Amino acid sequence: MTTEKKEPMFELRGITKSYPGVVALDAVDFVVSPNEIIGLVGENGAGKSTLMKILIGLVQPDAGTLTLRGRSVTLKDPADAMRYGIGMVFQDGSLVPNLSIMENLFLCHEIGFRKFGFLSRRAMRETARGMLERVMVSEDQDTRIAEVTPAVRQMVEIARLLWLSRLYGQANPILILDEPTTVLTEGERDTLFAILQSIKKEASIILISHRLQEVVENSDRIVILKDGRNVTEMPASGAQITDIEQQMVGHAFTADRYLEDEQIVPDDEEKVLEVQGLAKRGAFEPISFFVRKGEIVSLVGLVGSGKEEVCRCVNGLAKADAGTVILGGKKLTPGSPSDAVASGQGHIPIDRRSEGLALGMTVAENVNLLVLARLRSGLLVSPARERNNATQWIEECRIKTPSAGTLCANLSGGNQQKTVIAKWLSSQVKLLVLDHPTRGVDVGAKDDIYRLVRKLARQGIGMLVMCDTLEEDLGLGNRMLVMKDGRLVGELDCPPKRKPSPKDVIGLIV
Amino acid sequence: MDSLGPGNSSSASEPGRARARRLRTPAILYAIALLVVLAFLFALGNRNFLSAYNLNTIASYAAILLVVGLGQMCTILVGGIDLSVGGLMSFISVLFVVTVKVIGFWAFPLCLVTGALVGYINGNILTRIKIPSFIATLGTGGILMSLALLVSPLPVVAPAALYGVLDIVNGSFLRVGNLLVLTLLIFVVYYILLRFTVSGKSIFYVGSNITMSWMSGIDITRTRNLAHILSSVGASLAAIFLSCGQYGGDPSLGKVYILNSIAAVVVGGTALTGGTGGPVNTLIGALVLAVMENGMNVVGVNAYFQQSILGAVIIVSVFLTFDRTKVSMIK
Amino acid sequence: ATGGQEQKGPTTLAISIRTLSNPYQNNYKVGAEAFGKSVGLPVDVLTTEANSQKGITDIKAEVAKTGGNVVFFIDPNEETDDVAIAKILDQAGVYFLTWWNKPADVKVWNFKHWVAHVSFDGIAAGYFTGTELFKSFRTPNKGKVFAIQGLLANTPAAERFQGLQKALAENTGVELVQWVAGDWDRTKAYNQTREMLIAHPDIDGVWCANDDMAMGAIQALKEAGLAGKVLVTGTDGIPELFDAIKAGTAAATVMNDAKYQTGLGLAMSLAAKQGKLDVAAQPQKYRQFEIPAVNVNKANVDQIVHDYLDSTPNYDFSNFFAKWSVAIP
Amino acid sequence: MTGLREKVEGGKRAGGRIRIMLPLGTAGAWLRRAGVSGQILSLIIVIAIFAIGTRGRFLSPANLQVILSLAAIPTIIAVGVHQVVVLGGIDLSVEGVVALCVVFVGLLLRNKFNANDVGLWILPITLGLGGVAGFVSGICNTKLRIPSFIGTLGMSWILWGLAVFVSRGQTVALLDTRFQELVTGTVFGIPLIALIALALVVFLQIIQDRTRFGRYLYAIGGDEVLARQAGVNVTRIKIVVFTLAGFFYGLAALFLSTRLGSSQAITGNNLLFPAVTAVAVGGVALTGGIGGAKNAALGALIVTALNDGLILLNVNPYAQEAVNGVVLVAAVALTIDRRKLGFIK
Ligand SMILES: Nc1ncnc2c1ncn2[C@@H]1O[C@H](COP(=O)(O)OP(=O)(O)OP(=O)(O)O)[C@@H](O)[C@H]1O
Ligand SMILES: Nc1ncnc2c1ncn2[C@@H]1O[C@H](COP(=O)(O)OP(=O)(O)OP(=O)(O)O)[C@@H](O)[C@H]1O
Ligand SMILES: [Mg+2]
Ligand SMILES: [Mg+2]
Repeated sequence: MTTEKKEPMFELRGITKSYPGVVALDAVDFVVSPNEIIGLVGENGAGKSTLMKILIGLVQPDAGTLTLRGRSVTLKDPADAMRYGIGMVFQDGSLVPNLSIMENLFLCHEIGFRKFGFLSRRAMRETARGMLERVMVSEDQDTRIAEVTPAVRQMVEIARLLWLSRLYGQANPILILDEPTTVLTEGERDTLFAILQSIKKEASIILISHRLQEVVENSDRIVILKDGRNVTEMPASGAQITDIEQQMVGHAFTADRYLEDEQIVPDDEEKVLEVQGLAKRGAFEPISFFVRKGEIVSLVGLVGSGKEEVCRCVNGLAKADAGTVILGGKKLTPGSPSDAVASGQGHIPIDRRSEGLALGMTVAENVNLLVLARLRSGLLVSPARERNNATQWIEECRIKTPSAGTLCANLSGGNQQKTVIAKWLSSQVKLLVLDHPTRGVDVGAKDDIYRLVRKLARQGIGMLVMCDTLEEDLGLGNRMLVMKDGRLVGELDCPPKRKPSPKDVIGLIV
Repeated sequence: MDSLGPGNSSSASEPGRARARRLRTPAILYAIALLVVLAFLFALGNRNFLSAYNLNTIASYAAILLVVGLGQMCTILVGGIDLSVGGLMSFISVLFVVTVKVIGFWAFPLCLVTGALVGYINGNILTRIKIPSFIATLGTGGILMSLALLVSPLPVVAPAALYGVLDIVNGSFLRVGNLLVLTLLIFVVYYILLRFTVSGKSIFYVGSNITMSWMSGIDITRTRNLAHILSSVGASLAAIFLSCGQYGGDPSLGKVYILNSIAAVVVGGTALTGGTGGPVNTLIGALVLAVMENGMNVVGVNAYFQQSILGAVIIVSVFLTFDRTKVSMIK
Repeated sequence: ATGGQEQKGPTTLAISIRTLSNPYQNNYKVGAEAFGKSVGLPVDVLTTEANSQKGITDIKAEVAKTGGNVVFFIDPNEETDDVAIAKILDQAGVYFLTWWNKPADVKVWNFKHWVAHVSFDGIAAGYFTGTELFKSFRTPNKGKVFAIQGLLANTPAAERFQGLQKALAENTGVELVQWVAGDWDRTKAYNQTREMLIAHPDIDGVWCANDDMAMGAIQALKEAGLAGKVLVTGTDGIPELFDAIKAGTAAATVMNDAKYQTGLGLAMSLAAKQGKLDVAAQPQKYRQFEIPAVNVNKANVDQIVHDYLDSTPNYDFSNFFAKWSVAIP
Repeated sequence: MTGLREKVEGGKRAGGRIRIMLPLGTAGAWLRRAGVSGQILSLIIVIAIFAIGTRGRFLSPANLQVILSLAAIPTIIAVGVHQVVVLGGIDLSVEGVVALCVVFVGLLLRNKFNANDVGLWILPITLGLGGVAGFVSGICNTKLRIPSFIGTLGMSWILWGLAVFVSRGQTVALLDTRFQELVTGTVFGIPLIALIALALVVFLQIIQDRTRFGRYLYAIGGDEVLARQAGVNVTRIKIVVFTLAGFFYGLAALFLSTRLGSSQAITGNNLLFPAVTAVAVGGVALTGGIGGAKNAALGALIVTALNDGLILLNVNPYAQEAVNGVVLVAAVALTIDRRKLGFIK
């Protein structure tokens, strides 16, 4: 790698930004050179997203200077940044739900399609089709974004970025991808990195991810942020993941990442969840399985394998056509999440912002949601108990927040995820369905989550998990259920230290 | 590229910290400041503004706005709106006076139960038939208006023999009007309900994120029905108070309260998008409106300009009271 | 509360009316100001804007403002407001007179400071305009009529409609084919007349509860080419309707002289306050009474315009009961 | 795919998705895609009920003419309001803006009150007045960050007060009849004013469908924060929308006063609720992002047809509010596309 010798493209010096109660960035320096991929890593709340938002003009820094291509600039807004050739894929998605894929692709940059002031739909369609093919999206371009999967959204965002970088013809555009891989499958991930490597020839790319493996493999240079300050940077070649982790979090991690030592052997007799002959037309065929007390069962399969729909039926979010879900000996009312929750089932959803949190409410309010009845003294909910419960769980889950009274909307993505987890953990559940529990969570937090999961298992809580990676599925689970095309095709035992290898499983999945 | 020295970085964050503190000043304080300033200006204009007699006048006017506002607030907090308060107040007003002639004191519980039932129906049109609350309550409001005219096409006057019953509201105890005591009681009940009970707190969760609430097992149907019941009960109470105060029922009494109740809620800083705000906000909203209404007359503002000034003041008031940190977009 | 205080300075003349946005009500203000000027006292105007509670509160604010040194002319938003207002003003020791709206079984003489309640006869107005309208039919007193009421639940609206019904009862040849509520709104009356003309193209006359709505109806008839053939009536006496009578598109109206109303009301209240009128000593027939309104039709419209619009009448308020016509029981 | 769609629809299986299968083949498909099939259906139902109830009189050319002519002004107002609703806000300033514009129309056109006569200049003057009012509302909403509900309500009160003050509560009779002819005239039996309204609707609909402005409008309605991230100049679009709304109210004011041949502040009364109702009945989601000019126009048409039908049927005026209420709820039950709304609020 010869990146060090190049003239810097974009230089940020002494960037400082504070929010009520937090200093998100404290005199951070950041340099982007041409034709490189920078891996930007750091704990949740380290300030990565904030720094990037400053880079594209969405957030104005309190102090600091920006020098782009040798000239000092101020970026008014994202549109402004776009004209300078800086674009970003946001961590939480930035496509407008009620517009179609095509409309989102070109939103705010339709100039090229104007004919007598009107937009030429035909020209837009053709361009859109080309762009979507490039990122291997087969969806109709007129589908509304609200109706497509997160993976498709992610790819559409990337397509949009690619197209924009071409549109403005700026030499060496800067493309920012904030945790682009969290919702992608392995295959999609490979496609993405192949695309990134190919456009690196004409662009600079900033890649933020909590999957250090892919950062190390795909970037040229790694920059580490901690607590809103520069910690260090290093060339990616030869970088050690453990070393990076050490720098990010401040301590080293054990080799036993998934705490397999603590994996318990569940009692055969006590089944928390029993699913019998559950079926839903068009989604999955009759399926039966069970989860025992303290057992962690991971459910794997490709997109469309039906595993998600099975979980939705178990949670009561969808109604199955046939079959029963029995939780702790009680038959659940189909299609009633409140019955599921009341019977002791918890659910950590994949989309925390829209399904997991009340963003406009405080961390404490979110954490306490499920246990209000327990926090009563007499008939009324006691504020003191509320405060205690919230503080206890904020500490327990190591949520990084200025106070229990901070609005959830102001937490970093990872800390929002921890808040959702805290919410469910604080309620006394018998069964917890974890849909990608570590999505967007940093290594330290992941560790915390694994620790919590093990602790819950010891307390006898059964868990049904769908993880970000197959390794995680294998590492956490006592048992693995494999689904394919709506059917249960395999069941593997995963005893500690003698886990099956990912290769064994992939054969079943695809 | 190591981080800069510690001295440098801490000095860089100083202004940030100051800003952080400033932003945390609760909007409520601005609102109270606004009230104080208004009161000061009016008192400057006419000493009598602060007389016990006049403060009592302001309080009685604010009381009605507060009671109907507290109800309206519940539907707004849960993410909806209640436009049926107008029709309901008209209906309850005549129903109350007509029934008080027959069953005396029992008209109070009868009307409250009727009101609650209307709220329950409103709620169910929203939650079961799935008609947006705006339309559902616009519709039921019309129906209630017709019902009011059916009960009595013209204002009905309570016979003097019944003043005793009506003075449960109009009378006073130790020189404090019963209306104020009752209103205070209602305020406390709504406050406790919304802040310290599970059902009440659910209103905020549902208003803030209904999908999440549904998935977290909150009974969103029940919560939204409850919000509508609370709204209708508030409106019914206000209608009863008004009818007592006027010793008669009036089938056109409610119309002005559709907008006024929403205004009281929103002027206090509760967001129409739901989830943020609360009883204290509504109290402030009602007080701002009442102080303006009264103050402009006490200092003798020309009748031609009163409406305009009120319009300007509610804008200023919301400019100060609205907590923009809690809503990502101003709609 | 404030009544007992020693009162210095000039007494304020206050009027509480519905709104300033309509010509009839606005004339209350004009009349009050003219009277105020004649006695050299300040005038305050309060408007209810269709909100009883606002009306009552504003009256209390005025009492507070003046420290009780005030007299009132009040056109209550609804008749149900009267008792509350009476109790408030009686307690504050403030003399007042009400117009238009009063519940039948509430008696003025039960309140020390309620100088009087005066009204026009709404039934008579509706009766007069109705009979005038019937006379204008192609075949007089034989045909179909359409009625646009005011705001439902409003007492004057109901009274005028009662008057129309009295006229209908006497003229069996006339059929009321349909009535609607026009809410005192000109645009609404216009829309309703156009729609009604589809249902009853053979209509002979349109009776309206006030002049504003009558003007809307005339406009709709004009568009249908029926103006002058199908006549309209109203009540209030706004200049436009006088023009319409002259032009032959309207048959009649009843003029309520708002300026006289406020003048008389304030004069009586002021006299009571200054001790020139001993309220308690007045016979009951002088505490609740009607005065005649001015009936206007083609025959006298020019004279009325000359008397009331082209020149301001010289009102004489020395004899309060000069126009007294009948006691209200 | 299915999974996510389910999530979007979460928790509202009961109320049913009434898929309307119009026997029109491609036209039916187009209607469905355009998001007006439900409105057309309820319009057809309203028409059918009244046609039967009045034994065909409701469908007579004369009555259709009346309906079209009476629907025109509510349409113009509703179209003005609806764009603000699409943005996710609400515009309550209608009555105040119309009142002030009407008063100025009365005082500036040839009238019985003073010697002014601005003639055709009245058009730019009223539009300008309405536009300025809308612009100020827009500034309130975007720059002062005041929720549109209060900003426009305050604006309405301010302007209403001004209108009453300027007019001193008087009615001014207009002598200039040029505009009146424009408003009352017909072309091939179709009221001219209806054609003007139609032209405005079509024009705006094309703008919404086919220009960048339209795209941004819906992007903001869908999610303002995301739209801003994508680079939409949210402030500018919002101000433009409020200003446009003001233009529409100004135009409506001109038509209202010239049609009645008179001008008074209270002409502005009772315009707000019918307009908002029309917008909602037309299928414009009050949560923003859904529905266009055609929806607002259809809503206004439905509401007008309803009022007309109730009069033709001679429904007891005391019951009219109730009938209105029932029909309103029923119409919306048919028209709104619950699939697109997520949880009904
Ligand atoms: N709008 C805001 N208001 C208040 N605080 C904020 C806001 N945005 C970010 N913060 C705070 O700034 C800090 C940095 O947040 P940022 O989102 O940049 O973290 P991150 O490194 O991207 O974390 P993650 O990996 O979890 O996405 C956090 O403490 C966060 O709580
Ligand atoms: N091609 C593959 N190679 C290796 N592992 C795979 C492959 N496809 C899927 N997996 C594993 O199977 C599990 C399911 O992954 P996937 O990303 O499809 O989850 P998902 O929940 O269906 O995705 P999403 O909801 O984000 O669309 C994961 O543990 C993943 O690592
Ligand atoms: Mg981030
Ligand atoms: Mg996945």
